[in-house]
Amino acid sequence: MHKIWAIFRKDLLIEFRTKDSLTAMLFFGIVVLVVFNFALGSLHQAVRSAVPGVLWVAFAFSGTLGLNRLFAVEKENGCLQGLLMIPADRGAVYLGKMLASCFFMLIAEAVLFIAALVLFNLTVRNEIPWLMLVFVVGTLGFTAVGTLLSAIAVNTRLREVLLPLMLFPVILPILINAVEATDIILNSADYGALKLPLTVMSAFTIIFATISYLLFERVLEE
Amino acid sequence: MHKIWAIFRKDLLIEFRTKDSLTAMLFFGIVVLVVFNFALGSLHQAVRSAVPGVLWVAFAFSGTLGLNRLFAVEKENGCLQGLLMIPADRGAVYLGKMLASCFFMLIAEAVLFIAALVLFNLTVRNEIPWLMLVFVVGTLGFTAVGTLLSAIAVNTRLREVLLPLMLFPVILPILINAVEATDIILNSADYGALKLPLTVMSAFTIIFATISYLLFERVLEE
Amino acid sequence: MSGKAQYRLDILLGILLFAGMSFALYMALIGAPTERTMGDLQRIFYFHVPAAITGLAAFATNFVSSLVFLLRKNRRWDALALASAELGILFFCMVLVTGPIWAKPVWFVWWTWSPRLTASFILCLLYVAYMLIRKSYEDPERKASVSAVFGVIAFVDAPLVWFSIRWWRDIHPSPMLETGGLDPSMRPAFYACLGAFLILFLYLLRRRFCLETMRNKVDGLLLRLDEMR
Amino acid sequence: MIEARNLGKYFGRFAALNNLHLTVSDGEFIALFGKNGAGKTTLLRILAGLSRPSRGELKIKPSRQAPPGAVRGHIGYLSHETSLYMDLTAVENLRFHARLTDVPSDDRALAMRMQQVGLAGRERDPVRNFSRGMQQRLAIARAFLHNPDILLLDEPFTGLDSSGCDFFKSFLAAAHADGKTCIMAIHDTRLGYEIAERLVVISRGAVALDAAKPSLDYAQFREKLEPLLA
Amino acid sequence: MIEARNLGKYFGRFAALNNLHLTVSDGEFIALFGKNGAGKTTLLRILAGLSRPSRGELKIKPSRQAPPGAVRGHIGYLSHETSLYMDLTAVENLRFHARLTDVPSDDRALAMRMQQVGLAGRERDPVRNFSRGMQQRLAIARAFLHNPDILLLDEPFTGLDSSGCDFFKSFLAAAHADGKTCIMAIHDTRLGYEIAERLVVISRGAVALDAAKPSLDYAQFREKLEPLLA
Ligand code: HEM
Ligand SMILES: Nc1ncnc2c1ncn2[C@@H]1O[C@H](COP(=O)(O)OP(=O)(O)OP(=O)(O)O)[C@@H](O)[C@H]1O
Ligand SMILES: Nc1ncnc2c1ncn2[C@@H]1O[C@H](COP(=O)(O)OP(=O)(O)OP(=O)(O)O)[C@@H](O)[C@H]1O
Ligand SMILES: [Mg+2]
Ligand SMILES: [Mg+2]
Repeated sequence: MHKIWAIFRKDLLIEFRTKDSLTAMLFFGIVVLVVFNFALGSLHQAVRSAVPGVLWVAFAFSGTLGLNRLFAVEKENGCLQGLLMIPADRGAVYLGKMLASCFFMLIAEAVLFIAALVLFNLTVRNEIPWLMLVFVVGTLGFTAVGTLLSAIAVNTRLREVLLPLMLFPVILPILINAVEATDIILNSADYGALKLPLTVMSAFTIIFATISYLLFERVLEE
Repeated sequence: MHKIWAIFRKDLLIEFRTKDSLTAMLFFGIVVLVVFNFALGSLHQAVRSAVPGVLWVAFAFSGTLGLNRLFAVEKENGCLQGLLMIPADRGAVYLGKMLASCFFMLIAEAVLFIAALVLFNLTVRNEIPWLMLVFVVGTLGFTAVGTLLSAIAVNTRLREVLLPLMLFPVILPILINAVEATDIILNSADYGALKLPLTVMSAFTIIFATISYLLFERVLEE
Repeated sequence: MSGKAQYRLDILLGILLFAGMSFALYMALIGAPTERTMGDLQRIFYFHVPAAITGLAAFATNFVSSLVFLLRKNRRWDALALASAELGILFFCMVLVTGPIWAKPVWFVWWTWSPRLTASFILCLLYVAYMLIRKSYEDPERKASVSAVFGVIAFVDAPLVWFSIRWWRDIHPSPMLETGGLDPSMRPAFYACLGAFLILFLYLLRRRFCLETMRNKVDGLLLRLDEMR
Repeated sequence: MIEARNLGKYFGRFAALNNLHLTVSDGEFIALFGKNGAGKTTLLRILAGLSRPSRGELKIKPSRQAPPGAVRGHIGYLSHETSLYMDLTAVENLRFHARLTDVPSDDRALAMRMQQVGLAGRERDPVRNFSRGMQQRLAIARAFLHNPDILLLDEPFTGLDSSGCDFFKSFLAAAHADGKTCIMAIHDTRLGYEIAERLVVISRGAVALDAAKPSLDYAQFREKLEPLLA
Repeated sequence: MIEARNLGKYFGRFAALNNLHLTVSDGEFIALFGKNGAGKTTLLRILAGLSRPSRGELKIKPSRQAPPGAVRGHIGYLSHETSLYMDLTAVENLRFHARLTDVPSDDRALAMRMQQVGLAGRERDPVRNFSRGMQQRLAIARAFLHNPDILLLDEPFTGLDSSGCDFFKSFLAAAHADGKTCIMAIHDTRLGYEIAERLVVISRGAVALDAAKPSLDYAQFREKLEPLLA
């Protein structure tokens, strides 16, 4: 348990030193938002209905970048090989890395969401706890499978390409439901309808997390 | 002269082996297009006028990625330091790298353009030579300054973030005029009006290329 | 199975395939009645839907063999996983080609991002990614286990393709087989085509599987040769 | 005890290891020789559990009783790469590794380690600014922080200055005296002969010579080694 | 001729070089000693023109007459890093470098080079698959492909097996006999003393000892060196 925590803290510390991943994540996320703002600027009535999709595209983008970064750090001096030699279940490495990427992604999401509020002229208040719930569940699902796939991608030559290529199709069910849920919250406020997408998201998250946790070891051994 | 060519060929060969940059460029470019297609899907009349902007955003995105890649390759084993020791004007390194990035970017642009035709349901015929002209001039300008800025970015810790952060503001005049020119070609077909944006683009390109060529040496020394 | 029995089985399957295909073609193009509103266009149905079902069956095969490989570590299961993934992509490409051909006259567009279509496209992409993973690992052992892991994960997404249609309104029609909407007069042709596609799948699967195991064998033999030197 | 039987490791059709047999009892000190590309690193990686042999069998039993799966905690591997995070400081790198291997990670214990490898005073410098030898020193501190029973060393003297070499020699001697098992790939014949007590030469991925030091004096060993390295 | 006067190199407030004076005539063979972090690599990088000194003056005149700016073509620098493209094959790496330095890049010439460094037969393997020593061999071939007048070497024996060391020693001897200037950072005192003809010790970024070999026998040298490395 404290090993998971140690890995998480180490990633935090590196990020604190370099500010690398988070800046990259925010930058690309904001570019996506701004570009949409440009494209949709003239069509005011359409904006609110497009926001959930745009938001999650920005999240997914920045999340992919973050995952890539988090494993690139491990690759530089063969650090991953150091991690693989620790006397503990390798699942701890998975959970530590997942926790770290989840944390970064949630921070990025918070900032991007605020940016979206400003850019698209939205106001939210009561929706916030619901949104948080959706963001957290979606992010857990995203990083659950994303961490496993990064570990696959990091060992290949095509590293930075392979990750999104694998991740986006896999993550689509979660992404679609997250968009749906966000749309319900922002545009219909019929919270009863949230049940279906949230259930689906949670189900996928749990399935993905379990499979990934179990299979992580297989992916890293050479 | 043949040294520029040698550097260009080397980058091509590496790309041919790994297919790294081009896949990444195409992937991210196509994601941008598809996302726009989603967002704009329901608003048919608006699409054609948005296409030039969308197109150049996709180009700029994938171009930035390509530039980053092309210099990351040089960083891996201290290869850049090997390049810096060649008995020739370091401007040759600049021109070789610029040529390579220009080449990759043009290929990516061709593919992305075709994808955009399909996705946005466009047809072009007579416009093609004009579009090619605009693409080539815009890309030259983009890579002229992009290569210099990548060389600056690659030596910093914030490498992958710094490049777009520096590049996008600098390149904006060229980008805006390129969008303008593309818009004229696709939507008004008043080729006379092309003169202004094309002149501006060419002027910027020439200025950027000259300055970058001259400053490149300074940027690389530690 | 001995080599000879294998060979016989291949011949048998080949004959079955030829007969089945001929019959299915006849049924689909001539035997089945012409649909009222869409006319002959509707005959695409007899290729479109069986291809989709066979493709899903191929991906399911991939899932099962990946799982078994992860448990048993036997390279034969990896070969089976590879063969079925390739065939799944092949059959889904058929869906993705026949679908738009049908869609253009019926919906007046080649493509829309409706859930069913998006899901089919994504499913295809998933297995393209699977092939990419296979390509980017050189070490055969690692390739096998990593791609098996991905095969398992990819198939978790597959149900989405089937169920997506119920969760969202979709331009793509409901699976009338389940709702019982298929006219009884069309059923024989449909089942004939489905059968033919499944035989085709089995036949190709066997051939591809044999090819892959033979490749593995040849690699092993070459290694032994190197060792002896 | 380490028992490798019939190990093979293939990269595509290239056999990096080929029918390699090696049995190591607890407390032995082995020097691995072999020319460039002989397969030393490949062997060490397999012993470290970082790479799976394509063929053959490998059994590792640590001397102390260990729960199954925790064998890894008894192995320390110093590889060609340093496994250091460039953006963390020296002491942060050590602290991280200490936490992962359940050894004391307080500042005093770590400062002592830094002192031991001659990096006292540079605790708060990021590893990126270290010279090559300083990185190697830190890598040594990291790799053996958790006091493993089995030490796998891949050219550990690389980049060390002479005081660094002296320190590391005495470190190895102490480990050996302490009953630890050491397997060390090394190119410097004299140094390897001096430190180790059993000499193993790898050639084309197999053991070509395996002798106890007492049975061979240095001149004899060189003579036997020569053809295997040519 | 190389003339460095009062060189200083600061990283932030840390002085890696500090008031360093060094004059090297054409054809000299210098071994640079110094403990880890003394500043050897920093000095070599400055001599190679890859790093600009924060203070002081540096003049390099190649022996052959050269157009200004082409001085670089007369310098060969073998650094800690290999400067090899991992995704290209061995021979492609060499060919690229040959093209850039205007030396024959035909297959025969390059195959000869590969043969020379003992990599014959591995021409078409990507460098990524090379073992550490094989990469070092290739790095040597690359660094001196263009037959430079001034050879700057940073721990060139790293990772080489004994036949590799022998080859490289004879390579250096031939270069020296050919009138080339060599400056080599090295930790192995005996080896450095054996090869070089002038011994320079760097300590805390400055020259602490600078002696011609004939003026000191090995024992004397060790004695003087000891306190400087402690
Ligand atoms: C898993 C993937 C797919 C399955 C299982 C599937 C299944 C079916 C079924 C059962 C029908 C018959 C429905 C009816 O006639 O009422 C049908 C019709 C059709 N499908 Fe698909 N399909 C798939 C993918 C696609 C794709 C990718 C396209 C591409 C555009 C497509 C285009 C069509 C069209 C145009 C029709 C006829 C619609 C109509 O009758 O109005 N399908 N499909
Ligand atoms: N990932 C790989 N892919 C292909 N070949 C490899 C790979 N790793 C190692 N090899 C090959 O295996 C052989 C053995 O490599 P290894 O690194 O074990 O050598 P080594 O004995 O450590 O050599 P050195 O003394 O140079 O470090 C080499 O010929 C190398 O080219
Ligand atoms: N980029 C840098 N930033 C900060 N400090 C640096 C940097 N590069 C080197 N140093 C410091 O300068 C000093 C000299 O480093 P240098 O690499 O020249 O040592 P060296 O003599 O080559 O040592 P070694 O024998 O270990 O290779 C070291 O203390 C190092 O920490
Ligand atoms: Mg090795
Ligand atoms: Mg150094």
